[in-house]
Amino acid sequence: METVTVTMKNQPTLFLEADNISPDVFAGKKSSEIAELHAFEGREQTTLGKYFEVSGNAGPSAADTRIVVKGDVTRVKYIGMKMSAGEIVVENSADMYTGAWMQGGTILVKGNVDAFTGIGMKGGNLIVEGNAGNYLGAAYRGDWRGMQGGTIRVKGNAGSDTGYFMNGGEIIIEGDVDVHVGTHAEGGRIIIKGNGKSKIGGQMVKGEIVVFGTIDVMMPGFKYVEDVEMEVDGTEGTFALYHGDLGERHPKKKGQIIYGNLYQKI
Amino acid sequence: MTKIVPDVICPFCGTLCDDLEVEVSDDGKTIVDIYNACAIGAEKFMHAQAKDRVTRPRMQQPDGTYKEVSYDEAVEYTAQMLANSKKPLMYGWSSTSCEAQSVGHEIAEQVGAIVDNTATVCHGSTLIAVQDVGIPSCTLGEIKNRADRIIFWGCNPTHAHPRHQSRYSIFPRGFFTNKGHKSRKVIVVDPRKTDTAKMADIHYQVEQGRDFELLSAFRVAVRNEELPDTVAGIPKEEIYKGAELMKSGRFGIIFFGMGVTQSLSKNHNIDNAISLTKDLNEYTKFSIMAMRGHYNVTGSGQVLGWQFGFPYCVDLSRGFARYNPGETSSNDLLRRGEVDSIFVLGSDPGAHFPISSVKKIAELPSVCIDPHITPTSEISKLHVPVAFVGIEVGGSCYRMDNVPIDARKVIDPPEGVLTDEEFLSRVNKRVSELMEAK
Amino acid sequence: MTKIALNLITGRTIQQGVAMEGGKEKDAYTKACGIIELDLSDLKKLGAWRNTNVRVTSPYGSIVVKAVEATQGPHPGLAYIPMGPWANSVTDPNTYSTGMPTFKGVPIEVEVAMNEKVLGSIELVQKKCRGEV
Amino acid sequence: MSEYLIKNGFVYDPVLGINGDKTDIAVKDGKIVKDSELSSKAKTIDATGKTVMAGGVDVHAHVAGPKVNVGRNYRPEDKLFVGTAKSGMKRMEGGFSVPTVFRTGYNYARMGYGFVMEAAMPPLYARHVHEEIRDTPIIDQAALPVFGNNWFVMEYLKNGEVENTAAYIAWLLRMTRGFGIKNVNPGGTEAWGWGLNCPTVNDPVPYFDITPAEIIRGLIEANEYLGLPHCMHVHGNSLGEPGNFSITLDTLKQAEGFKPKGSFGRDQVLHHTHLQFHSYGGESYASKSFESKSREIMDYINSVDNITFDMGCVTLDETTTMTADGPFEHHLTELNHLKWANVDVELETAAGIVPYVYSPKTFIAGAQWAIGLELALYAKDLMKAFVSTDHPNAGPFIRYPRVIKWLMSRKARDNVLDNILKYGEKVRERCFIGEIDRELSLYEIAMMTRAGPAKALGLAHMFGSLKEGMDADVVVYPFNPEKDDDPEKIETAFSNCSYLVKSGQLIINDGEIISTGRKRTLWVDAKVNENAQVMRDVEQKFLKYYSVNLGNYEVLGEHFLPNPYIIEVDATQ
Repeated sequence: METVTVTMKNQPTLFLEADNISPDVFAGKKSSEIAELHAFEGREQTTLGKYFEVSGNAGPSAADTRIVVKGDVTRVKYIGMKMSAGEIVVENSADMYTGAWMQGGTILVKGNVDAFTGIGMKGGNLIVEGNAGNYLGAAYRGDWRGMQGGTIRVKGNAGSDTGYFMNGGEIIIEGDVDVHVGTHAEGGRIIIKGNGKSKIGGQMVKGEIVVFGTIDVMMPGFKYVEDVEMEVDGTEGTFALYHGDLGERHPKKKGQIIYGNLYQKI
Repeated sequence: MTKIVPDVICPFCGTLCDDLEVEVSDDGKTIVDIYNACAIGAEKFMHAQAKDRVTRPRMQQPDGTYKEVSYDEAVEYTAQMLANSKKPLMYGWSSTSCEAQSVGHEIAEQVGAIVDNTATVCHGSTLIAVQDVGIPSCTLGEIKNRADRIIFWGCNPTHAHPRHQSRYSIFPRGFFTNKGHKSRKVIVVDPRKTDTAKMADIHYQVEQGRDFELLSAFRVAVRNEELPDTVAGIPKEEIYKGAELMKSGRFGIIFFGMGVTQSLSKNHNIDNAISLTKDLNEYTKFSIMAMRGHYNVTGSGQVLGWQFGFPYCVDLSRGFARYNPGETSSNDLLRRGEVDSIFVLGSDPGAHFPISSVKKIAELPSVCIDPHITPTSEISKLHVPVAFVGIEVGGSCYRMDNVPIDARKVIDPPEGVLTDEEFLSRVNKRVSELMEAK
Repeated sequence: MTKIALNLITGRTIQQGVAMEGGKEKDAYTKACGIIELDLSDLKKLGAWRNTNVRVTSPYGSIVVKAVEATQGPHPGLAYIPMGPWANSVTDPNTYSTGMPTFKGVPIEVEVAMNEKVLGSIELVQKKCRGEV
Repeated sequence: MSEYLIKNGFVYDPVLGINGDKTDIAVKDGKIVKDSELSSKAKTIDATGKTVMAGGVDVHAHVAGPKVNVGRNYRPEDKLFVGTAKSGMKRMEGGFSVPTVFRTGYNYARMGYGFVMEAAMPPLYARHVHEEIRDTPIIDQAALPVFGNNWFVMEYLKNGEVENTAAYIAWLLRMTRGFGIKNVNPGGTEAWGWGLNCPTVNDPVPYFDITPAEIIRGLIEANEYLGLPHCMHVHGNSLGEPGNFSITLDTLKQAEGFKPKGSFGRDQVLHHTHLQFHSYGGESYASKSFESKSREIMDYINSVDNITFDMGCVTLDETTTMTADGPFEHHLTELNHLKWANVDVELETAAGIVPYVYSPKTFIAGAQWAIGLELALYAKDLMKAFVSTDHPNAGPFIRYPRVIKWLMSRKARDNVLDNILKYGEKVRERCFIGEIDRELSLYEIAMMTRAGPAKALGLAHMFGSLKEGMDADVVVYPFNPEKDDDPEKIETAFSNCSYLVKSGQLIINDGEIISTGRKRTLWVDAKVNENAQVMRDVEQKFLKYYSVNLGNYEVLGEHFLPNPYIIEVDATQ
């Protein structure tokens, strides 16, 4: 696997749109060609090279291309957008849309990410060692097809609207979350190892939400069913299972109504 | 001798009353009286007459005072500011005509601006919800003619849309509702016992910020599922009772406002209210409608829609239209420092944005187009007074139910004062020259 | 000095609408919007007479307005400031990435500020922007 | 004004009976003229090895107005990654299934179209429709106001008052700057005001106590009383329902005994739109029950001379459905659970909008695709059968060239059945598509996309042919009928014309849009005798039941119709 290192040298005065920082785009290019790739600051179309020091050449394909992003990229959006394979390591914090519409490969962010990280995600692995913003692994506005597959793991906390319109895949938050988790979910699994707030699982049709910590207000549409023993992300425990959202439509399977499952650790 | 101008449109709120009669002096220069308008509408017409009205552009001086400048200088400053910005924000658009909005959009396209309207602090969350779950709705006349269940959720028309209840919702006698008020049941959901709530058959004094839970509870009740004993401070018996009242009607309508769009859960509140409306259509006929604020905020969303495909928060910076409230919304842009200049037309963010955003506006190159003196005009680098749309110039406007009505010109603007459209057209021309040169 | 904690909501009133259209630079606008509507029980808790100036403080700012008795109550624990620059000196700018600030449901503390002045809208916003208040 | 000589192309013009002969077309002052009338200033457009036709005419598409704009505004995901930048005088373009007005105009021009009929205008929203039409570049447009659920119409027709109905229609056409009579789910949409429907032509409308059949016949009668350019344009009851073909036959039979009146040269008194959605057999959408009834429907249409139709061909795309058939859209959202928008319009109509995915992985989408094509392929006279996708309902209009490919090539159809559809074999079983060898010619395509619709709309004196004196709408497609045999070439050629002359102006030059032309809005001003009763009824209804003042109803002013083209009709005799 070949490694390309892009290091921030000139900060944008506004924000930088760098959707070209992706193994799929870098693949088969030399560092000089990569520096010539487009980047956008407001209406100005410039090049990655204007902002980043680029060293190393990409591999022949996305799969054998590794990108290391160095320096302060808190004002850089769309890192790893639509990537299908390969690897990106962001040494510090990144801005919005990191790994948006990601299809495969791995992104590791050692700092924090802002809103809309991993929206419309179809596959791959997205790891955030710090905190994540709002709409993590959510759907783009208006789309009923939210996160379809892949895994997102956040070691810190996440904001509101995690897993909005989630259809598949898995989101693990090791810290706490803000309001609205798995709203409109129709599949997939969300694990909150810390505390939840309120509005958890509202309008949920199908799928799973597991909360290890507290829920300050339970949605009225969730009904306690039973206690279950299970192993969640390496932790064994007893969980109270709730079915919901009773106010929402639910599909039937072999005469059985399928509900959303909300588990809370006892 | 004075003359009466009939069928005048009121350029205040989204109710867009079109039955005003304005008495003007026979020289057609002054408004003598207004009939049929609410207190706010009447005041708007009268203020257009104010003797102390600003009639020439004013430029902010280093010491913070303002100095009168010519419209030519104003056009030049505005065009230069927009052409020299990487990412200007063009905000407002809700108190002007669709024709003026169109010219503004041409400018925005040339300079790669973000076009956002006052929905961003009003019914933006509604627009997001509609994009997620749609909206079963109707025109206001349908309510007058058919509705026997009226729900006001987080809105207070008695204060914000004063003629709404008499013209469309509670009182009018329609084709199938010839008993007027008697043929209707009214429910109000509000954390305060508002003057609207005082007219209701049932008032749910919901715990503030728990509308999402209460809406979910109604959906549970409509499906005859189990509820906890109380939700959002309301006993479950009351909730089941309300659900039955909704289902038992022939035609129901939910009107909602800032109480739900601006409280915790925002778009989710509306989303759930729309979902409740959809559920109720399994049992009877039900509609839902946003109580839109500015008289033409709806029009701005329509024109943006047919020209770019999004109703607000439209980002043109990359050369094609993009949209995502949370990123391309005025307050997030200002908070994050994503824009390098701001152009405001027909709105007052200085008064109606959180102060942290207002401070950002004051730091940026800024232009404020407004007939009034406002907090925005007094922190902007340039204030350009213009004619009042709907009083001194006509143009297309859209009511809260998206019905287009053509606003009328009643009197002439003060000598030499330009209309929005005239000023914008001159800026557009100048911007084209500047962009060509680049 | 008693301080009471309340939940603040902001919004329209007909007086706010009329005064706004009459001119935001005028005193009538300050009279209509430079106020906080408090439930009678909360006025008692605060130990304030009707129509005394109070200082309202939230995590996002602070403002002096005149305390009046709520006309659309009772709503103990809830405070109301008509939409405008006074309210927006303390409202919560958090949009939860929806674009919409949280204008309703802001935790505030209210204390009597007998000798402090309620500023007019223009002066208020200009001074806030210059960091003078 | 400029002059052009379009030289040496293969010309297809059913009106002139030119079938691929190499002919030169001369254009001067916006009209088609004799070559001899051209001056030396005339520019030559070399069409050698290319196909030349009159500008296309679209009889039915939802391209402007309130429900179209709901479709745009509530589907940001329909615009994701498909925007294109502004360039020169070209504005930004956006949207796939519901494009912005700019993309709408440009894409029709790229396909060589010169006229498009907006298929459903809610009268109360007429201004909105006209504002969008105004902003749609290049193409001429008109709009059909909806009448089939209008309170005035139902009350007059219940009492058999055809003359009053006609007078009201004439008045409303003037108020809304409308073109003709659209009739959507007659009676059913008013019933939807109470959450109900009229599934068959014999179900009385709640309260109004009149049947859809009576509304259809009454509107045909009123239309011919006025002698309007176009005929009564109907979307029948029970659209999209399995087994609805018999209801469709009942609808079509309402035209029996009626003959066209007036001076616009059309032969039909009833146009049935998006017929595909109305030609279903069986009791459910399951492949064991659902079946094509295209043959029964076409046997009837082929046997009469006063009916035309458009296909409503399914294109197997993700799209946005929108119709004044309110109850249908509610039914659809119950099936696919996707976001539902609805607008009921006081005294007049309603509309619903729901996204829909015609997935090639489902049997039903494949069957719908087949039925649309079968209707055209079974048509004896292609001057009665028109290409449409009921844009955007069965698919976006940018797929017309693909539909044309399917009509012209059995190979292309078999490719869909064998390689694109998951249940191609089932579709062959339940439909007729697999048995049909017919491949339409360019001459027949010219009938279905130009000559036919122009005649049916009463616009044969302006559009649809290259006859001398016609409006100079001429398109040159990069398709060589002698050499090109790959069906894919048909689709690419008809998607991107080489040249388009619109009303005598060069709009597309060598595949590039170079001008936005001077688009016109057509409307019909029908003069009728004074009718005091109708005017009194109008005043009463506005006073009591409308939410706007009568004085604010009429679409007035240049800002709505900057360039109107008025077709006058005298019905005073």
